[in-house]
Amino acid sequence: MKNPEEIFELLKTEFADVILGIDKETPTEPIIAVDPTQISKVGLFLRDNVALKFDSLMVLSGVDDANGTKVKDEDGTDMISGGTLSVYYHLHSTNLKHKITLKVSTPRENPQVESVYNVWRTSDWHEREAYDMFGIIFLNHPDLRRILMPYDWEAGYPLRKDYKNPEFYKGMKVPY
Amino acid sequence: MKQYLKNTFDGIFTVLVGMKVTFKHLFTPAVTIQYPDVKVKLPDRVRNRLYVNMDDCIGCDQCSRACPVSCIEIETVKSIPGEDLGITSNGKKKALWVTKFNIDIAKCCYCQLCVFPCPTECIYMTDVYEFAEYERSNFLYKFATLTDEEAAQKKINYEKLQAEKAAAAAKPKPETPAQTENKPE
Amino acid sequence: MALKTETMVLNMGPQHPSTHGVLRLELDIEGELILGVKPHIGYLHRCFEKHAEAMTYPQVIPYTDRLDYLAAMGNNFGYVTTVEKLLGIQIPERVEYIRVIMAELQRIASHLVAIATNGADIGALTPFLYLFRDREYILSLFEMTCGARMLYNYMWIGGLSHDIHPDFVRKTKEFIIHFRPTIVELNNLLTFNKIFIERTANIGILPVDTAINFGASGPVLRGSGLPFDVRKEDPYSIYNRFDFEIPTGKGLVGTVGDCWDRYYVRVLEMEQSLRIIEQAIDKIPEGDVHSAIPKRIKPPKGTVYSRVENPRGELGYFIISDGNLNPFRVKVRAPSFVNLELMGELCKGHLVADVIAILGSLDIVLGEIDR
Amino acid sequence: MYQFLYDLIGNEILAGLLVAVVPLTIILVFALFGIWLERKVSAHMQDRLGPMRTGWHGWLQTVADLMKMLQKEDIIATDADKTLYNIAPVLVFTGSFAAYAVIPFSSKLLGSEVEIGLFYVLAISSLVVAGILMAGWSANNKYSLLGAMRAAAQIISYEIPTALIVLSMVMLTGTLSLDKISQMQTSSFWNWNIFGGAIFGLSKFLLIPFMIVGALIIFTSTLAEVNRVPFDIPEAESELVAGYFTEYCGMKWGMFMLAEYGNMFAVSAIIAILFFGGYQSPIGYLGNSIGAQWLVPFEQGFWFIAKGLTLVFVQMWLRWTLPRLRVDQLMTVCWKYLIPFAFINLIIIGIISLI
Repeated sequence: MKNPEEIFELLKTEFADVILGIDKETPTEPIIAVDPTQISKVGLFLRDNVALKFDSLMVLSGVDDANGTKVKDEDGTDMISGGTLSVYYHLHSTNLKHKITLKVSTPRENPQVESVYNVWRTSDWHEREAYDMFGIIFLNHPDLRRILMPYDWEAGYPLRKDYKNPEFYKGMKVPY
Repeated sequence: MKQYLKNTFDGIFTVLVGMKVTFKHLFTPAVTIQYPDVKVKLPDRVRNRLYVNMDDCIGCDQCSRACPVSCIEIETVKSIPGEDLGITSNGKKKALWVTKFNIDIAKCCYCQLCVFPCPTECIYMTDVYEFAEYERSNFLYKFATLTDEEAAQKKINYEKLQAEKAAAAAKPKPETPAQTENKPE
Repeated sequence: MALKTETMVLNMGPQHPSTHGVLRLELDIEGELILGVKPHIGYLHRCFEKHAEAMTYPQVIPYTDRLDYLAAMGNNFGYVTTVEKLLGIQIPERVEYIRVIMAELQRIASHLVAIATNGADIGALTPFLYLFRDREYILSLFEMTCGARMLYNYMWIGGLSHDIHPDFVRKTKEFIIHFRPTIVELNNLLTFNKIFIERTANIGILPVDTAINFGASGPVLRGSGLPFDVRKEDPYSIYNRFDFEIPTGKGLVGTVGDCWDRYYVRVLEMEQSLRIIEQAIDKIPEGDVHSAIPKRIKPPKGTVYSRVENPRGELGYFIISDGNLNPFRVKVRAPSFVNLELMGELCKGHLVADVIAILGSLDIVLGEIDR
Repeated sequence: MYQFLYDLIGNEILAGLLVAVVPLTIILVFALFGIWLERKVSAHMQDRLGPMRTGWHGWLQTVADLMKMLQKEDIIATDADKTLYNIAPVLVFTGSFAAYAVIPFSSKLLGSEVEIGLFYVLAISSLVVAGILMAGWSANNKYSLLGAMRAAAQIISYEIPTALIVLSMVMLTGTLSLDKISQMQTSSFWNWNIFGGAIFGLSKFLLIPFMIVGALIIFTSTLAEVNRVPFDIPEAESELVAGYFTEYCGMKWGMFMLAEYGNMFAVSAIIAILFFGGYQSPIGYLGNSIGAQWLVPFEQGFWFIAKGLTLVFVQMWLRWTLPRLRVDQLMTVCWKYLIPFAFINLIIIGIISLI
């Protein structure tokens, strides 16, 4: 059983500058920020280290931070350019009963995060969902397709804050 | 061989046990009812079709704002001085003409969130649950008691008053439009 | 001479009697043997997460009802505890007790459906009807309390929509007395039936380390033998006050982690839920269920992840607040969504008929998979 | 029956037609009644009411359904093999209907008094397999195909234990004629084959347990032959939607249904004849005791139908109690359990009948 600060120290000594920082401001749990291209390695360490044993990924969630520059377009939607998309990893150890939250941020225009498929298999569909909803590309994911939306949905990524519903999908009217 | 005989015995025995259970139920009375002929007594808190008692409605728009699916549409016009709109049953004075009070019951999700904020308890859920219709447009329930002409008249009255006021004070007050939430569907 | 054979792709669903909703399974079969299973989901996608971003916090509650529509109380519970954690408010004792009782009743109701449909998938239609009869009783209890039978919108942030009905305590006690014999009857009729055992034992074996790696939770994980229950692990509400056990799969008739174990864990869990209700029902303190409901719900900036034990497993809500009236992001960790991922792993090497048994034992609800 | 009608009418063709009409009427009326009974039995076992609106306790419900089925549009899938698709239900129905030709409903009412009745029934009921295979193949649907393959494997396998038990009964009675087997078990239920038949002495008591085992085996295997739960895997509505008749609709589907219920009664009748005395009354005839000989065939008819329906009821009872087996387990039950037991049973009965 370790608290997030101890885990942060442990990670910092192991990976140095891959670990970007710890955010203790949030009211509930501290968040450790990690380099998006190294998350798989960090995950593997978290899972296999005997003192940590984070064997379970509770949830992987994509988030549109909406922190870029906003420009109103003609119908009033904020079009966002720049800024980041984030992925949150909530980890849990069924053995040692501690929890930790990781966060990676990736630029909105070219969102690329390394997949943790090889660490926690459960991330398979979660990553597909994050791809489907935010367009975050998970590198090394074996089967990165859309999951909830139709496979041939071309109107973008629905959970981004500047998403606009298309008028038609294959000749069917979308807004009812 | 022992396992083989045990399997045979288990198979026959558990089948017989199961048959005993179902045979017992052959003679227990049915729990289902002949629905349209016999009806279940609904509990008093039951949540079904919405109803608005327009005598009590003060047009405050709180139900419409509480609705998560935006199925309530309200438009109001301010009354002009001298018009008596009456008071609600719990003693609130009405000040707005409700020119439009539409509930699209086909959209309603029966969550009852509109019922709680109502200051006069005029919107509530009844126990009517059989209200199927052949036309979708029939689900748009119009509760406003004013006819269209009356509503138009009220609007003209109010605008006239505004114009008079504006003329008097040269500072017109903007009309409060009905507030409805815009949500992506 | 070798005969030319080819694998056949069998499209099971989206319209199929036992895919529990609009799930499509793409089966690669050779004769009756399964070579691979690919689930395709999204037919019931209703944009819950997008909707939630446009709603105020209390308005999201009716939408959470519709996630796992067989356990709407649990969804409400998870959402309101998460938002309460974000707001940092104290809940009256009475509310906590009523919430726990409702959640446990809902767990029984949901497990009844799970067991019943698992049985019906395998061909036993009669237990299905018996269990639905008892589920009706629970739904009537809910209807008496909040007026709705399925989609309750009952638990509110800081309180409840209605206080319990004056008859509620008496009727719940009646239900407990009435319900225990049903479990015995179920065991006689289905659980220990030789054919049922043959169909489910040693089928779809899920070893515990695979289960954890796949993030399985709830009866699926417990069926594999790991006593993991959020109610004990990470006690929320007032669960730490009650005395109950976590049933796990023991491989009573087959291997640990097979379909029968997952099924039997649910049967045993109903008994444990009854125990919790029995302990809680007499101790409901006096109080006002509306007193702690904030007038204006505007949480501070921050992120929160909180989880509850829903009948199907660990239901988590990840909420990011940017200090506005509506949440910035709501992500639901739906237990069925995660559990369904196991399908491809569990079905390999089994027969077509086993796919149904395995799917039934995972007990998925498409409402929360597709959200 | 034929002889009687021929003497009465004096026209071969007319007499032949009349003979055929009787079982047809019975099978149709029974199917209607059977479907209603199934619904009511299932409903009451599940604490439901079942059909209640058409007539007293819904007894006209199946008639109403039949009306609906007759009026339905006959849809044939584009890719279906139309010829086979259309022949299949007829063939299945013919197979089940033709079995009625030799079943003696009473000592006077039997279609054909052939000496090899039992053999004929076994042979003709295998015709159903061809029909099912045709239905499954021609519909060009993967579920249908799987269902048909399962059905073929199942029905052919389960012919074996059936045949073995029939063989042991033939060995004991020394005849293949269903009418003669019925006649042997006359006067009292003690003379039924399940109680060792109309013989005396030690061998009768030795036979009883083996006869009971034999009756159980033939009941189980015929259950499988008519595709009833727990052996309804060719239909298996939760796996294969409706198995080999997934694509059928309207009256063609209705013919499968009629054939199923016709078959149910046919196999029940065979078991009743082999083990439960056929049309013989267990307690003697009222007609004999009051001296009205004409009453006896009617009483026999009553007893026969009653025995058949009891067995049909047990089939339904089982259906609404048990889950269904998997396809490999079905084969296990047949080859590893029923056939060895049936074979041992055959040998022991043979030995006992020698002493």
